[in-house]
Amino acid sequence: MTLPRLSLAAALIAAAWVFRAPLEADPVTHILVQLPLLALAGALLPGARGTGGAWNRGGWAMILTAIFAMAFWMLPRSIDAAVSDPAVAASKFLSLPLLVGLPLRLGWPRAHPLLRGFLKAQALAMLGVLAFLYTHAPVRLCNAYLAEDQVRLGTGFLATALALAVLWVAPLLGAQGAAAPARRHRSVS
Amino acid sequence: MTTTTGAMLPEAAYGPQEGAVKLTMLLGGVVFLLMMIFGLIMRAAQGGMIAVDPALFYQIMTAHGAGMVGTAGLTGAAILWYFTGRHVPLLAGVYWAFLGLFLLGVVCILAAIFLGGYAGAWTFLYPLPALSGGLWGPGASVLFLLGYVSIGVGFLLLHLEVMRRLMARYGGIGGALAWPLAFGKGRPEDAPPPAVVAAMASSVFNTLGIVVGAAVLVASIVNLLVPGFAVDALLAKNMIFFFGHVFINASIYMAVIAVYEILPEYLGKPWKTTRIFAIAWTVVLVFVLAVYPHHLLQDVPMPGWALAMGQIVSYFSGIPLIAVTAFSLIVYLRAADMRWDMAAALLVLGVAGWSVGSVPAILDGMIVVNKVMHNTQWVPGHFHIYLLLGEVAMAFGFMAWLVRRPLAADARPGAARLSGLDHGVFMAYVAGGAGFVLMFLVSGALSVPRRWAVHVPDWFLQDRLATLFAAMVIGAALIIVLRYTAVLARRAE
Amino acid sequence: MQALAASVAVVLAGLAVLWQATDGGQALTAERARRLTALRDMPAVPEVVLETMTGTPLPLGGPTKRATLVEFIYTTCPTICQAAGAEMARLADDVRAAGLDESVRLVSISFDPGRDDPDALNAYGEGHGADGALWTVARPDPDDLPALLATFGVVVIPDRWGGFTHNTALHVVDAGGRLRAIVDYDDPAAALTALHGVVQ
Amino acid sequence: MQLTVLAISLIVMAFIAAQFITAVRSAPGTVATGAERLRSRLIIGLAIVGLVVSAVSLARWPHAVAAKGVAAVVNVSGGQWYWEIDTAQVPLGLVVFNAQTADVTHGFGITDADGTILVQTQVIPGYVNRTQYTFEQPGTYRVVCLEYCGVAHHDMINEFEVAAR
Repeated sequence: MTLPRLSLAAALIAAAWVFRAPLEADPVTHILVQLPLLALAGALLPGARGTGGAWNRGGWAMILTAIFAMAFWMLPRSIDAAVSDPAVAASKFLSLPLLVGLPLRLGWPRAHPLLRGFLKAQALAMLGVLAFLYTHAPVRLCNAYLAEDQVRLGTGFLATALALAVLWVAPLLGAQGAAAPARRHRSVS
Repeated sequence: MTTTTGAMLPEAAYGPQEGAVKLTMLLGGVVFLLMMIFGLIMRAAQGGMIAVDPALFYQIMTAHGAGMVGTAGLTGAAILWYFTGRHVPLLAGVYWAFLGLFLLGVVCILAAIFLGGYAGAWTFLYPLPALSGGLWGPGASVLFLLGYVSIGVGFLLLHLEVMRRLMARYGGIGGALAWPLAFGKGRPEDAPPPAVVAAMASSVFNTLGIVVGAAVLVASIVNLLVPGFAVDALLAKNMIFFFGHVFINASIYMAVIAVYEILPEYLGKPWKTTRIFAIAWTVVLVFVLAVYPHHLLQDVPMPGWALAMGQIVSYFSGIPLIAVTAFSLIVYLRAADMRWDMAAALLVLGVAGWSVGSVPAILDGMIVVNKVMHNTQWVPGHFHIYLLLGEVAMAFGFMAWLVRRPLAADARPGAARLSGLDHGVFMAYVAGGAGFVLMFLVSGALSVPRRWAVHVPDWFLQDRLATLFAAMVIGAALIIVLRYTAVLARRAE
Repeated sequence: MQALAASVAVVLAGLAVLWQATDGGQALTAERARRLTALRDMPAVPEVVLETMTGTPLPLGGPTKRATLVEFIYTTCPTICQAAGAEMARLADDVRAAGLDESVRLVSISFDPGRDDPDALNAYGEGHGADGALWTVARPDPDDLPALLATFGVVVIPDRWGGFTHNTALHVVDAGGRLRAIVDYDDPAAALTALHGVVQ
Repeated sequence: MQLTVLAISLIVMAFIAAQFITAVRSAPGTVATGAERLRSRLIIGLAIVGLVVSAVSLARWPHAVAAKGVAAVVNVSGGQWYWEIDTAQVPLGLVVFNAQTADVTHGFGITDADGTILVQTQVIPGYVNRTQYTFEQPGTYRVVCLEYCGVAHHDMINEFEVAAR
């Protein structure tokens, strides 16, 4: 169980590393492919002993960790540095798996369903805002990327928001309603 | 098996946070009154009866709009929460968070308007909040928008909790919307009660509205802080009106839950989820999301298909309302041996006002009519019908029901009618309300623009009559709210 | 309780990191950051010798007699550098009008020294009215270029049409050879103010 | 136009209100027979009326702006809080208006001398908002603002003359 997941995580990180030149050449693939790939690799890592402890009740600490790490990588400045500064590039390959993917894995299942729903709605609205920012910015936000790539990235954020919305809402539609009445009758009267 | 309909449950199957809801309705009632007084001040100022500086007029107008829309949403949400709580257990903390965030938002909005001078109307139409002509600074606009954000977050939490519980209980969104009955082989007796269908549909579209609203609010805030981030004005307007339209509609569609849940007590028979009812609510869900371009019929750069869709959906939105909710109520009323009290009367008025108000709304939703009626007083005319005589009537009806006298066990058939003070108050509310909205409609037909601080003497007659009618409504509303407060206070002792 | 403590700790640490990463909330972009660096750290410009449009050597960095206003260009640039050239011409007039022509020099440095030989530099300079005295156009030794760009924080990336895109700006270097300010290329007033600040 | 709309509106509103009033006042126990059939007819009837009205009212696109037979093109610019019209004399006949704004959204509305609104369009920033009107009467016409635009919104008034032929 652990070994295949570990190797898959390693493979993902390796892929993100090996193909970093083409991936980072375009901000769309850099931000919407490489970064999620690294976070996904982190989510596959096994949780250390004790992560189910009292300090992680409700998953708050872990989710907040991931939120702050994501906020850091949302700064255009961080993206520029990841391209130009090897030390920042290395920290990207470390922090996205360890400070975004892994904490989300450890926090999310413990989070209250309401918090999860709220974060999902928040993520959609936030992606919408990012889409606006990157399509409407009066200046280049990243020195490493062209203005028209910036606009494409904004459109990419919007597409991601729509895709996530469908991904998250579609399973909820499921009119398993036909099966539900039995449960309903039992609990209503 | 005949009594499984939720609407017939005499008392709550779960604890619907009655205290919190009663507090909300008290708050809502008081704010409604205050905002009505703002309305009266504006009509009196337009009629030349009092002098109000235009800057103050437009601040009052902004407060009146934001306050009325917010309070309609607040009371609608309280009704939604109360009756959803009959069918599924709800987390009390969520409601308190909702209420707290709402009040925080109210404080921000009031401070932005009356301390910061913000008077960009409740619609914060881009780029007006940023270009005030020197009347208010970007800080006031940002504070106003942050107030909206706070309220939006509260609503989001509330709807998420409602949807989550309903999905778990009734089998997903589709189950709670009675899709098996609407589009499949589901049997009516297996379908969720009407309140659940309405709660699910209104929660779904209000959540979508709020997510879009959050995006345009943040974009507007960014533009205020960093003016270089210019927004496409037409896109912003689309997003704002999608959000605003969905939000105000949701308040009515949530409030009507009170009709589905309370009136059966008076009618003596349950309000059933039928196939047509289930279909109607799914249609409503789609239409509420699709119809918003009818607010942009004069925005000629819009694609023609969107405007045509706005006009057509605007008309067809009336069908679920008229042919399902209103029609069913009329059929129920004809068959029923009603014992009337304030609650029943106001709830029926709510459906009637809503239905009647859809007529001038649909007419204004036609591009040819809109061309000469848009942004005249016809517009506040039609929406005051289905808000003042619709949503607010339902909210007041719900309040009256919360503090109702126990239904007499030996009520004689057909004997219990509204009497004495009740009758007077109700009639004053209806007559005052009808006269008030009629003045708007007449002024609209006479080309009186809406949102003008200063009117010419030709328009004074309607303005002054409207002021009179507004005073009547306020008197009636005052008694309704005072009686509600008095009973609450007495019971609390 | 433990969960609350852990969450508070995460929030505090997170805020500290973000505070650090944005220079106290002042710089969200690399462009803003390099401008802050110039104002705060005053980095020393590498001591290199440029070759000007007239073929004469021009030392940059280290102590000089005059403060230097530097912009980066490439002469085959179709759009923004032409606009920047026009702005630079206007700025040269402003400098003269302000009586700073004895204490300030303007240098347009090519980051494409391979293609921009003295002939190309000369053509560009004459095209825009660079006189070679107050305002000259120059190129660095290709080996010096990376250090030069790194110090100024200039990032040059190829665009889709065989040219380059770079963060165009005006860079003020004082007579001591330190980078003191970076302002928008189309904001000569800010450049003049910055020059006034370093020549006193 | 406006008064016809008002009349239609009031008649239908009164009809719906009457349905509620009679239902409320009806003798208890009036069992509605064939209510569902009536409901189906109501839905079908409303749908047919809707389709006909939609088709008739949209067949000629209400926002169409003519390319031929235009007597004049007038450029109008709105700002906080003024209207600028590029001509004081407008000819009789079909006139196309290009409305633009210098700042926020305004509402470009034309009224006749009696103050009756003849035509209007929103003036969205960043767009040329085109509308047309056929003037059949010479005289003074007013331009008003119909979209709230700040503290002097109601003072944004200008005039133009439609000249006799």
